[in-house]
Amino acid sequence: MLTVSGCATPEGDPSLYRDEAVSTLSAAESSVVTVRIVLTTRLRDRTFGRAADDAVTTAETSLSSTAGTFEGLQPPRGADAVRQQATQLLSDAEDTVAAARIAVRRDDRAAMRQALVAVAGVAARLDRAPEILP
Amino acid sequence: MKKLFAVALGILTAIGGFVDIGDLVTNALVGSRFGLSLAWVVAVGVIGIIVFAEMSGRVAAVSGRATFDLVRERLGPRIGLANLLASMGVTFLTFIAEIGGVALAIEIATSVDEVLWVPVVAAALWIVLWRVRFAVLENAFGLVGLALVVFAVALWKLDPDWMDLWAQVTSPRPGANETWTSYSYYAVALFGAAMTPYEVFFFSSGGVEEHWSEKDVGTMRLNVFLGFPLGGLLSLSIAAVTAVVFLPAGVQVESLSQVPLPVAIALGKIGLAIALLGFFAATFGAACETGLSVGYSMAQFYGWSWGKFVAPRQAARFHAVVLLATVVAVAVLLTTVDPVAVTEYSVVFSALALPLTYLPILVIANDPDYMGERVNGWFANALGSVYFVVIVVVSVAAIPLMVLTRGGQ
Amino acid sequence: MPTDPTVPTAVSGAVTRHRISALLGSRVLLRDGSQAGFVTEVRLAGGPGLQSYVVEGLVVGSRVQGSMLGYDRREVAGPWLVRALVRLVNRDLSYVPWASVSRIDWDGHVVEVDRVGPLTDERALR
Amino acid sequence: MAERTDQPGFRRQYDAQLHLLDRQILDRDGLPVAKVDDIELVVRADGRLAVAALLCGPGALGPRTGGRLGRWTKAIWRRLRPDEDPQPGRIDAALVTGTDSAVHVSASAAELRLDGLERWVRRYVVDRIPGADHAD
Repeated sequence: MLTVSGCATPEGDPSLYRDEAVSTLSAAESSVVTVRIVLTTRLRDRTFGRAADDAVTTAETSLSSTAGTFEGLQPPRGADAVRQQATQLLSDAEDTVAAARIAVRRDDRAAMRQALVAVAGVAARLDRAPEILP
Repeated sequence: MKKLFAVALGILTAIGGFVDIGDLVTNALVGSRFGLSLAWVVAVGVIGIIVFAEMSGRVAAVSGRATFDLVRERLGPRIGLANLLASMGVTFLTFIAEIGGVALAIEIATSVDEVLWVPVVAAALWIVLWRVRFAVLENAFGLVGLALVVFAVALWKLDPDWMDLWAQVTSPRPGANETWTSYSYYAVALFGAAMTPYEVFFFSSGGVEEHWSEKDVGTMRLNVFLGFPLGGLLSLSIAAVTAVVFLPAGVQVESLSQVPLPVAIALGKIGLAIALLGFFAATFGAACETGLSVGYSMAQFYGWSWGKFVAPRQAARFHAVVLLATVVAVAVLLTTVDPVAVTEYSVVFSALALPLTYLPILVIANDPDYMGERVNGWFANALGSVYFVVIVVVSVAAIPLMVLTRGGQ
Repeated sequence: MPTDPTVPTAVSGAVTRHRISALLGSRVLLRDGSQAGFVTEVRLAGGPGLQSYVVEGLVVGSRVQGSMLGYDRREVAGPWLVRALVRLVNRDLSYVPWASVSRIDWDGHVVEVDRVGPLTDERALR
Repeated sequence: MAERTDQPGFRRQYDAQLHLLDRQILDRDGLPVAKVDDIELVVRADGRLAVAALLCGPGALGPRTGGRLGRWTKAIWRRLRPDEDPQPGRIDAALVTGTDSAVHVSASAAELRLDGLERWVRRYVVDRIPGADHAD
């Protein structure tokens, strides 16, 4: 009876939970793409190291708060697959963005190039998330 | 050169309205989510502020009375006090945000956390408000704020598909994954930014500071017809570059650090440096504008002497209010509140402050007691009346839209 | 000559002082006890010299107090919309010349009058 | 705009709320002094109510603001005042020389003893900061 009478919240309704996952991943994509643009711009030496560092750090903070909010949601029964894939994608995104921030702050061009490849990869996966999520 | 300085007041006023810290992010955000489909709102807002700034400037020139002086005279002490509290809400919250905004601009250049810069910025700001002459203040920050023209240069350098941009301008509706409620929320936010009450407080009080008299009505109009359209163009160019760079990439602007990125892409380090200089000058200028407006509103409501054209000793209460506002602003910012978020709350206050500020201006600009023969012509009255209806509609819609979209999500 | 219409309240130095704000917003009662409205404006006349001005009459409206934004009586050129709005709000204004004021209760904020006349537009200013 | 005559621009008729109340008062040097927070009427020998003075300051404005806020301002003001039954600031009607967009009076703020708070803030806050006498 509880589930039937439960009000329509992401934690109660699987399809709403999936919508929440999609919008979280879209916000995560926005942060990751920002990092991609900053890395590209920095590698082409068209921005200062400090400005790049500040932009990547801000994006990293925003991404972790977005991810944290979603991970804190209680998944309704039957939505575990969605949660598993979404949180996996989010933690990959956080790892690559963290790597990018480390590279930018060290101004290590090789590491930045590597990070750019990883960031672009995650960005692409995030972009396809709405289709590939179960 | 003299002519250029003569319009510094108009430019600084417009900068404080169109591209202060809240608007820098909002314009960029609007560009990254709605492209240029909200450009018409900026145009409507520019015409609106021109109509009412011209009226309040003319009243100040002909009768020597600044805007907040009139608010209480026409609306009486009770409604006048309500407007004082509401407009102080907008002006003071924006003042806090501007100090934070200057610190944010420095953070981008130095990547040292913004909170550490706040006390330094506030001290520098207060010294400027206390000692620096009004003319120097408006020229320095008004003209240097024009560095933001670099966004227009960046747009041209990015060589966008101009036809596509024009198509966005001429299709005033939300894009694919945007709703009409968030579209309307940002329409209200952009219109509110264009017509923020402290612009007319500052512009009219600035006119009294510059000892305008009836013969200066021409200079006043030059300020209005040059300054505000320029402010509108700056905010549109910020939206345009983010529309070109961020919209296709699916990036939604959330922080000031993302705003100058398109300029870096287009113009490299030089462009970025100029943009950051523009951020610094615009937010510092807006901080001066809102800081002084806090003092102007209080002093003009209670009838105290005010203004920088007299020695601080002769406007003791005015300067004490500005000093107190600066101290409280630092205290609030040290709680590490996000300066940009602070401006979002001021939307709530502007819902009440907008009509209560612009109605007295419209009425007094027609009163021979104040204006002699310089009363409004039919054109100013027609436009003023139409815009007053728009202002009432916007002020009624502001709070519900803010609640519905939870601050524009 | 109307009977002494005032009830002395703040007596200092054998001169009775009142505040105009006590008059503004007072209830206006007719001789038969019915309420004619509220004092929304106090018209002064006299000159030269502000000290020579006396209360010439009271403008009475239905609402307690609302500044007329200056559009009440004088034909002020202005936006038709605002004028119409203010006129609508204050459509039932009337006027009580001083001679018709029979008694003012300053503390109770009540003014008793013999009759209430139409509000004529003020003569053009000087 | 202000007629610098000794009569108030000799306008035959005033509407108190419209033309006088809440208007800015300028002293003889054109400096803002206060607002017309209320007007004092006096009962003349012939029973007419004559304008005696302009009243300024929280003591006068408080009641007109009405409601809680009005009572608070008046209560705070009363507590700050040293004298036992504080009266609001008073400008004799004879000192008014002209009215236009403001009310002009022929005395200075100091002479009118209306600058109590201004003087207090000047002594304890503003004068302690260097540059307090440097005008624009």
